[in-house]
Formats: sequence, structure tokens, C-alpha cells
Amino acid sequence: MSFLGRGPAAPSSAGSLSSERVEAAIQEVELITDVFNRIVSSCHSKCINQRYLDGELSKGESVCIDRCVAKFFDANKKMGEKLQAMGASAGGAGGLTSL
Amino acid sequence: MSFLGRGPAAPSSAGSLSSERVEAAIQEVELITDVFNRIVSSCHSKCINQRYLDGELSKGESVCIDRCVAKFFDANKKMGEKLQAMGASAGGAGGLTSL
Amino acid sequence: MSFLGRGPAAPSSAGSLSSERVEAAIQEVELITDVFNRIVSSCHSKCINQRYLDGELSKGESVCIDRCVAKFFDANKKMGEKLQAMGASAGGAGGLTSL
Amino acid sequence: MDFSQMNAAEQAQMSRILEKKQMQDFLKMYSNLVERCFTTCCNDFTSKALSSKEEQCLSHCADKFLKHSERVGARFAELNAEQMGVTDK
Amino acid sequence: MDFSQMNAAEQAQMSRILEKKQMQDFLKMYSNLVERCFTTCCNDFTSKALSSKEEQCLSHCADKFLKHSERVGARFAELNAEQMGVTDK
Amino acid sequence: MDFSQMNAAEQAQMSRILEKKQMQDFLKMYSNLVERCFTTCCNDFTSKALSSKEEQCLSHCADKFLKHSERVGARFAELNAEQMGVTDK
Repeated sequence: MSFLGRGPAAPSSAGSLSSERVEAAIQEVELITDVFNRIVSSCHSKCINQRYLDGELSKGESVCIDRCVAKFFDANKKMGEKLQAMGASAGGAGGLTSL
Repeated sequence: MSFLGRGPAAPSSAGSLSSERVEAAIQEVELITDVFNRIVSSCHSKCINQRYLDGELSKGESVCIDRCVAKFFDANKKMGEKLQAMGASAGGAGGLTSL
Repeated sequence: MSFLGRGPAAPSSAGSLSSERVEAAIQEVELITDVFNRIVSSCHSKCINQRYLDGELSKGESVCIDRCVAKFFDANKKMGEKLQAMGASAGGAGGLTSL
Repeated sequence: MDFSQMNAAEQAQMSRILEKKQMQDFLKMYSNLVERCFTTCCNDFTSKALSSKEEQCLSHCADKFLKHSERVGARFAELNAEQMGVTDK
Repeated sequence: MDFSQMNAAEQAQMSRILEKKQMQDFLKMYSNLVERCFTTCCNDFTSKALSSKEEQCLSHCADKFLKHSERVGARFAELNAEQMGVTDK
Repeated sequence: MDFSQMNAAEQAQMSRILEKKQMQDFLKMYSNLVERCFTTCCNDFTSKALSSKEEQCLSHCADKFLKHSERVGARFAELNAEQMGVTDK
């Protein structure tokens, strides 16, 4: 499993009833679902005409969706690689770890 | 129980400590709460004057809220019926089931 | 612990596997994280130039962030006090308790 | 909502869960209110202190938001009761 | 996704959790759709009844949203499969 | 935060939960960053490949977002510590 270029999430022994393998797999699914939902939302704003004269996707909208998904996917991958290169888990995201 | 025209959520035997009846009821409550929160947010944007010269709802705002809630409720019901008619659980929403 | 001027969350005996003390502490952490995330989002919209000609925070952006965080923090505190004074837990937020 | 089909243990569990959820919902509503009012009322970052104008705006915004939520809640409960009545027949 | 490394008990647990999550995701998608279409289609509050124009707009909006989600899902699955193929080699 | 009132078992449980939550928060922050930067930087859909201009914008946007979060975190921690100090007295 390698979405975002990560391997499976590190076993976290989070003390629940689930095995670590199940927890890691669920986390993977949640990450993918989250990205999917953000693509749906973002590409809807970018590609769908808001006048709703009919219920069909136009040719232009369909092509726009295809390109938008590909671009978002690419952007997601590039930024995942970038963050990994920066070792960002120790960086900005940890702004609250000092609490 | 019939919000959205659904019967109680199908028992899912989700393997937790809760009985299926409790799980279904909690899911129902979460759905209703979610709709409520979206109505609060949506009708706030549509009806409330953002200048905040005082802390009271004006007559016009109050009437707008009443109508906005009724319309949202109606829209929610109509679209629930529509989705059921389409059997949409097998349709667009399942975009990720192919993974 | 006194974020928002609340004492520790009232023990809720929520019947999970966690002790009440652990539950209250987790709730506290979630509240703080939520506020932090909202500040990140809000001050990003208010302070960050969207043209992205480079990857550095400008002097102006940095100063704006500092002031924005301080103001949000203050606003959060003031409104927490206000809500407590109103005993608001019995008020608007309870709009659904009648269900 | 009607929990009468549940047994006593289920009803007890249900109310424990709901109690916890209610607290979470309240906190979420609260931080949502702060964010919303801050976004509308605070737009001058030449100072780090809230101006009296901003404070007043925040205060009115919170008052109005709560009254708004309350009114939405009242209408929502009416419509919900109505719909239940219709569908349960 | 590939759950083949799991034992039978884990796979069973996994599918119970996923089943529940799927229902939650569906409901979230649904209320998101309603909010989005309501925001776009309903802007006249001189009446509390939906006008026929509003109803039609809501209906088209829902149709388009579902087709949009479906198309995004199809592309997403393709790109995901592609990427897996590359990285698993 | 001060967990000193907890016993050892509670502290252990607490840190297991926090560890898991930290990973979830990081992932949420990450996908939030991608969405935000994509929205700002990508507006040309005449091609499905990222242009070099878009790539550069995404890269700057990510850099700035992280620096922004870091700065907010630093100020937030200061103000929080200050407030604790005042209220705990």
C-alpha cells in the first residue's frame, strides 16, 4: 500500500480492540476517502456550471473533471513527496506539540 | 423513525460493544444533528445581516429564517426521495467502491 | 486546566473503556486542537498573500499572523466568558434538545 | 425521538452516549461561532488588541448567532414533529 | 485495496468496519449535496414553499452532482490503480 | 498540558490515544494543505498535466503554509501558557 508514497502506517499499538494491521488499513482507507472527497468538492467548484439548466454533464464539464482529477492527484503526490523530503512531521504540523 | 423517508438504519452488526438498536439510533441522531447544523450555517449566510449593529434578530431576519428552514427541510426531503428512487446507494456515491 | 475559563469537563461516566479523567483530558485536547486549526485557517485567509511568488513569509505577513493569533485568542476568551455568563448551554445551542 | 423499543440497558447506554455527544456538539457549535464572528468582525491587523468596535461587533454577532440557532431549532423541531406524525401514520 | 496479509478474523473485522463507514460516508455525501444545491438554488425567501424553478434547479443539481461524483470516482480509481502498479514494482 | 493527576495506567492510555490522534491530525492538516493550495494555484484545465508555473505555485504555497502553521503554533503556545499561568494562580 503506497498512497502518498508512504508505506503502511506505523503500527501504533493504540490499545483498542483492533489489531494493528486493521488499524493501519482503516487509517489508509480514511486517508483515501478524505482525498477523494476533497477532489469531488474542489473539482465541482472548478468545473461545474452553477446554472443547472439541465441535469447532464456537458462535454466541457466532463473533460474539465478528467483533467482536474488528474491534476489534483498529481499535486497531492508532489506535495506528499515534498513533505516527506522536508521531514515535515517534525515541522509546521507539529505546532501544537509544544503544548 | 423516518427522517429522510428511511426506516431505521439496517442493522450492521458492526462488532462494537453497542447493540444494533443503539447503533442505529445513534446514527439517526447524528444524521439529524448534521442536517440541523447545515441548516444553521446555510440560513445564517442567507438571512443574517453581517453588519452587526445590534444583537437582536430583526423582523425581516426572523421571517427569513422561518422560511429558510422550511425550504431547506423541504429540499432535504425531496432530494432524499429522489435518491431513493434512483437507488443511488449503488450510483455516484459508490465512486470509491471500485477501489 | 482552564482553556475557555472552564474547569475540567464534568465527568460523564460515558461507559467506555477509558477512565473519566482520560476522557476529560482527551476532550480538552480536542477542543484546543480545534481552536488551533480554526486559527490557522482564519489567519491564513486574513494574512497570507495568495500570489505565492515565493515560499517565505514576508515581514508584513509575519506581523499580521502574530496579531491575528492574539486577536483570535482574545476573541475566543471573551466569547467563552460571555457564553458562560449567559448560561448558554441551556440556550441556543440546545436547539435540538427538544427533539 | 422514540427509544421505547429499547430495553433498560440500551436506554441507559443511549443516554450516556447522547450526553457525551451533546457536549461535543456544544463545543463544536461554540468554536464555529467564534470563527464565524471573528471572520466577520476582525479585519484590522494594525494592532494586536481588539478595538472597542471589534468587541462590540463580536458581542452582537454572538448574540445574534445564538438567537438564530434557537429559532432554527424551534422551527426544525416543529417540522420534524410534523413529518414524524405524517410518516408514522 | 489488498487485505490478503490479514487473517480471517481481521478480514471479517475490517469488512464490518468498512460497511459501517460506507454508510456514514454515504450520509455525509448526501447532506453535503443537499447543502450545496440548496445554497446555489434557493435564494428567494419571500415564500416558504419551494418554487417550481427552485425545485427544478435542485433536481438538476443533484443529478449533476451524482454524475460528477461518479466520474471523479472512475478517474480516481484509474489513477490510483496506476500509481499502485508503479510503486509496488 | 498537565497529566500529573493521572495514575500510570491512565498516562499510558493517554499517550497511546494522543499518538494516534497526532497522526490523524497530521494527515488532516496535509490534505487540507493540498486542497487549499490546489484551489489557489490550479485554475487552468486545458491540460491534465501541471504546468511549471502551477508546480512552482504549489511548492511556494506549501512552504508558506507550513511556515504559517509553525508561526501560529508558536504564538498559540505562548498565549496558552500565559493564560494557564494567570488562571492557575
